[in-house]
Amino acid sequence: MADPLVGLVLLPLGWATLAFVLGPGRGAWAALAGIAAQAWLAWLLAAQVGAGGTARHAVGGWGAPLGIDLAADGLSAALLLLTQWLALGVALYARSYFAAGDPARRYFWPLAGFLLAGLNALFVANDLFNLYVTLELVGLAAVGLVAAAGGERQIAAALRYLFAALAGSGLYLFGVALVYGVYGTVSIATLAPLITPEAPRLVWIAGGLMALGLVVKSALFPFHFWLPPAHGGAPAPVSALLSALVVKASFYLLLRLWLGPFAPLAPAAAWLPALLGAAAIFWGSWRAIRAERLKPLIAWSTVAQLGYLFLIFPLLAVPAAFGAGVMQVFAHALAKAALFAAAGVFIQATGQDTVAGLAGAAARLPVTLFAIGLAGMTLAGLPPSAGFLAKWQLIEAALALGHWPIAVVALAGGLMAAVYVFRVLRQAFCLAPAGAPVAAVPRALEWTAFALAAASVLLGFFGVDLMTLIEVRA
Amino acid sequence: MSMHAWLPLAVLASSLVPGLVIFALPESWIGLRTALNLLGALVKLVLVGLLLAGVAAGEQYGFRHAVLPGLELAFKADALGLLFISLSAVLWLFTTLYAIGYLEGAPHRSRFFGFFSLCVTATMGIAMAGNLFTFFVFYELLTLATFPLVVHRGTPAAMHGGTVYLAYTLAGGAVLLAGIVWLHHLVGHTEFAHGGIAAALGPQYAGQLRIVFLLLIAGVGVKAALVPLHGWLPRAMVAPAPVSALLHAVAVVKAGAFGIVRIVYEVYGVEFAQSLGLLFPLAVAAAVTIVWGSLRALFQDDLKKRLAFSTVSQVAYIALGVALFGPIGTIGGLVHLVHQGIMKITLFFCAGNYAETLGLHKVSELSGVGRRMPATTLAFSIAALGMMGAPLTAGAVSKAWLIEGARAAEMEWVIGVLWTSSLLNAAYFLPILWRAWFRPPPAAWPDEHIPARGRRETAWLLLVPPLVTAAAVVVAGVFAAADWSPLAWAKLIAAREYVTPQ
Amino acid sequence: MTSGLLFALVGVALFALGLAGLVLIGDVLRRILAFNLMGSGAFLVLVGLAQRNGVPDAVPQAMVLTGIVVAVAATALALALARRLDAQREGALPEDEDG
Amino acid sequence: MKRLAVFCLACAFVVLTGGALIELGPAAIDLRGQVAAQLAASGVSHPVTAVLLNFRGYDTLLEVAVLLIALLAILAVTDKPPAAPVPAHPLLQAVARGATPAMILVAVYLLWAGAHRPGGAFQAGAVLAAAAVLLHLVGLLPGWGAPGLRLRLGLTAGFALFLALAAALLSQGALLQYPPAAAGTLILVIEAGLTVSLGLILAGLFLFLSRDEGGET
Repeated sequence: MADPLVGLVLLPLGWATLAFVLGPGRGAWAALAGIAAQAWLAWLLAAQVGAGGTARHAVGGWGAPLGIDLAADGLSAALLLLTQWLALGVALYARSYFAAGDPARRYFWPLAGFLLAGLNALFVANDLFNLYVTLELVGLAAVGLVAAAGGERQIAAALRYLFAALAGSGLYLFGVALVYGVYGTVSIATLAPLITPEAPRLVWIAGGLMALGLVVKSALFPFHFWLPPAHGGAPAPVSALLSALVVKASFYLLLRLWLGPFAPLAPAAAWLPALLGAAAIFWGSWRAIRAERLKPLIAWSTVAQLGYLFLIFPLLAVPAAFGAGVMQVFAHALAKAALFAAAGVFIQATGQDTVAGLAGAAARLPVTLFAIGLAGMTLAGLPPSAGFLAKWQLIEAALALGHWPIAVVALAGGLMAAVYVFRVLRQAFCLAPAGAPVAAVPRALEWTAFALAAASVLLGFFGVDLMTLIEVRA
Repeated sequence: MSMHAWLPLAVLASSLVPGLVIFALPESWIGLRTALNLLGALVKLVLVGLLLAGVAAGEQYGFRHAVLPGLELAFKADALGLLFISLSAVLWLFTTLYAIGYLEGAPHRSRFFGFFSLCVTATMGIAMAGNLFTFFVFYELLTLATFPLVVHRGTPAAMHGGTVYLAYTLAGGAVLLAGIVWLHHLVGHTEFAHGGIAAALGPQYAGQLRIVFLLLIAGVGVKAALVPLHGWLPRAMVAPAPVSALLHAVAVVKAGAFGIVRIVYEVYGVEFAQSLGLLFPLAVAAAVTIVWGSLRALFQDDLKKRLAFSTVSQVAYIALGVALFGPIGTIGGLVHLVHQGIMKITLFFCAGNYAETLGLHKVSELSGVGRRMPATTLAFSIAALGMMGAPLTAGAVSKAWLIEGARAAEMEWVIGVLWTSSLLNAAYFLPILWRAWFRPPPAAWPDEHIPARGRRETAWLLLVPPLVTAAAVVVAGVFAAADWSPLAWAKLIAAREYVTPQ
Repeated sequence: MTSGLLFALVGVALFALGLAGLVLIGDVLRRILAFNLMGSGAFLVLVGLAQRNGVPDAVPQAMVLTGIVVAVAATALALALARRLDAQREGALPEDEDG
Repeated sequence: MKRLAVFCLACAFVVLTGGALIELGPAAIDLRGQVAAQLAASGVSHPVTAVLLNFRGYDTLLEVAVLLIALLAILAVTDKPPAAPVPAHPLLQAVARGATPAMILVAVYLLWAGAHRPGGAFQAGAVLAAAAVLLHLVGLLPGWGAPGLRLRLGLTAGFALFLALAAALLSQGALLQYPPAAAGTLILVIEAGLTVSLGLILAGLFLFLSRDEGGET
């Protein structure tokens, strides 16, 4: 595959199709081989972008605005890297996770493949309408993966998720329609110089609608209602993919548009997402602290952690804020995938997922427990994790602009995260009820969870590399 | 990488690597685990010895790694850091020996020793931190590594103590972080440097710098157990005795006190701190802590709780020494960092011996224990006398320098505080000694695990560590004037690093 | 006013109607219809606004074709989920053929 | 209360957006000229088809993937065997039988017409699917169970062909960069493949769903 940019989209489309043709439940090897190749391509692309600046590809050779351009700057390359490597971990996990007769396994591989294709296509897209198609690709695949578990709870959650996703993409599409009407193009690169603070009122409306749609898809408070049942109810590998990557995709797009073509309009609304983000941190953390079952706890934690991403919007005048956002995306993605993977281990071992029920199993699954501990460090923003670097940059940016309430929110949110994380961890030290049955769990499950969690902490030592990469801007 | 870079890293690795390996070991591999523990402790001692020799000769050791643009993990082994490192490395060895004996046959020992090693690693990181950022990283790691040790027993009381511990330390960490980022924002970096870094800012920043100082001291004050931030320390007493030793002498409260030293001397600079009027409030806080801790200790019947409140009081001596403007007070505070460590660890070892051997937990149960366990009680007595500041002990040396320092700084009221504290110390220690030596023993001990065999009053691994540290209390007191004494090293630090010729 | 602009205005109204329906209505089938109304509104705006000067523009027309297919896919999935949910909720009860 | 609020918001939105629409000036960029200019090089003479399969063919590729995802998701949530067909009135069956060849013919015409007038693969596929649905409704075509290998191949063939060609065209320098001379043929090949697969997929969206009907009771 000559051009990694294109390869990252075509490969998952290819192996997803192959996995479907091979038949229900088959195709794990095709998927693993494909994702491994994608991981390599993402690495190549990151190196290429780091050395030579933004990578571009004009599909069909036409070039924007007639054709569709693909482009990957540092941010895209970083997220592609994260997506492929995280997917590799989750795929290894999933291969061992699903039992032979599990209905959720039948179409897991093709759906996961299309999901990855959608994510990759989204990260390289540079065209508002093409982005709409990729949003739908991601959204429908995610809904399919949730629904595939097949229980009544999951189907209901999937339906709720679907409506939220459709409302979100509908709002986005309407905004795109208005933008095309005003400017006659949907190419981001072409639009960027055209949109000015004096833009017609319609452009403001369009920007607002698109932002609203993306916010709904990112589950920002108060649009988070769909997330906990969907992420908390899906099988563990699916929850991991959704919480780690899917919600980040719409955030990425929002950030890209905010910093890109809509930058001249953006400052007007910068405090709104931040306020909602703060509310998300408090409400999500509170619900996580109160949750009785493990997976809903983790899902509510996602609601809270997404809040941090939106705190950066009033601070984007300082480079550290952009860095904080990207670092938080990485930290949360890795940590959350690890947590859902670890939760899956406990569910398989004990057949239930109450927090209190961990007491018996935790001492017998030390690797998984460590995974939760390390991932928890990241979520609570404790050093030396990547989550800590994100928090550091966020607070620094807040102080640099004198917006200290944001710093207070970040610190308080970290403490609340520590409360729900240690609520889980302390179970491991409680005296175990004698003779609670603990089923054997494939070691691959435990170790992939651990590897993801360890990555979320170790990334804290490589912040410079990530920051250097994302400095490459279009 | 030159030796000057890898030596600090090797000091970290000498406990980190054994710790990580120990986690992976099956519970039953006692031999290998013990060997790893001791090997790590001994290697660390050798490495620390190399560092000591090098630093005494004026060598510079350091290592830096950027984690974000403009933000570096920085390690340096300077004289001040080495004071703390040496204390921790030596006491780690004895605590490990003691813990091996103490936990014989107990469950979850791999987990225990794994976190134990991580805890020491974090302490080494705190001691060698070259800037506040690095200090904070290891300060929080220390919290995380000690939590599993505090709740090790898994009883509801242990869980409660651990939860309170976490609540205090994590909240303190958040406050500390706020202060550090603020400082980083103002100054652009957080390096520890002779004479401080904050003085470079103009006078218009004085107000902000005062708030930052408050945040920083409140943050480290939680671990240093400054009143009113001390609430976790007595509750953490539910932990096993080696952990208490670690909390009180080797790592946690010391980390807090050490943080105060670094912040006052190397972040603000003592002269600048004085000019901002920050030292007097610190001295008051320390004085209040000293008196309050001693008063509370008087009324505790639980032996470990009494010792815990004693720690609250004694660690504040270090902060007090720092707050006394002038080299003599500095020396008194710094040397107490070491002296308090060896005295308090002895006391906790002995308290653990009483509990493990005879099931004695309360002061009121100790009648006649001196006859059943004379060696342990002797060690306890020496350390207790040291705490009171009795002549020929380490405690006397610290107190003498602190009193001199107060006089030099013209803060006579501090002398009153110190004398009050000594009297209170006597009031809560002497009854214990009297009871142990002169009251008749009960007909049967509450819960005798380890029967006396000949002259061996308890297991060897429990007995040797307190005897050695008790001996050290005397040696440090008698030979305070020697070249190799903690006092000499404290003078070296004061002479080399802080005090501008006056 | 050109017909294109009229289309766009109607599209705005349809979109608002659909969105309000999606927010307010609880019944699944009607929500699916509301979503389709929203989509139709967006398509009308896309095509209508682009040809407000009276000359048709092929690019938005092609986009709308793509959008319609996506909407078909989403609608089918929503219907499938709704049916499945109904079947599960009603358990053994026989289902009305007309759904 | 909520109803009133939403109603007011919706009205305000319509007024605001409508007002902004009316006062809008001409667009900054007009792609009509570019489309017309490049039409000759696109391989087809109908501008919509040129946009759909050439200029913005990448969108179309992804859009077929969206359809496949919906199909996969439907397959993943339905696990009952297909319901037995319920035969309709013989007259209806006869009409449906008669209509089917005509519909296939219409589909082929639409496919061919797409190159120069309204039509194309999607329209053709939709007609094919309609024929299948019609046959199913009159009881001549049973609902589909879990798809066998042949059906799976049929469902994906069009997409796979499109994907393979898109990738192969990378040799021309870019994804989906048709050599102008062969563009017309290649587009027709892609559209033919898509017609079959889209017909099957769209029919599948209906026929796989039919499994959930309460027919077996």
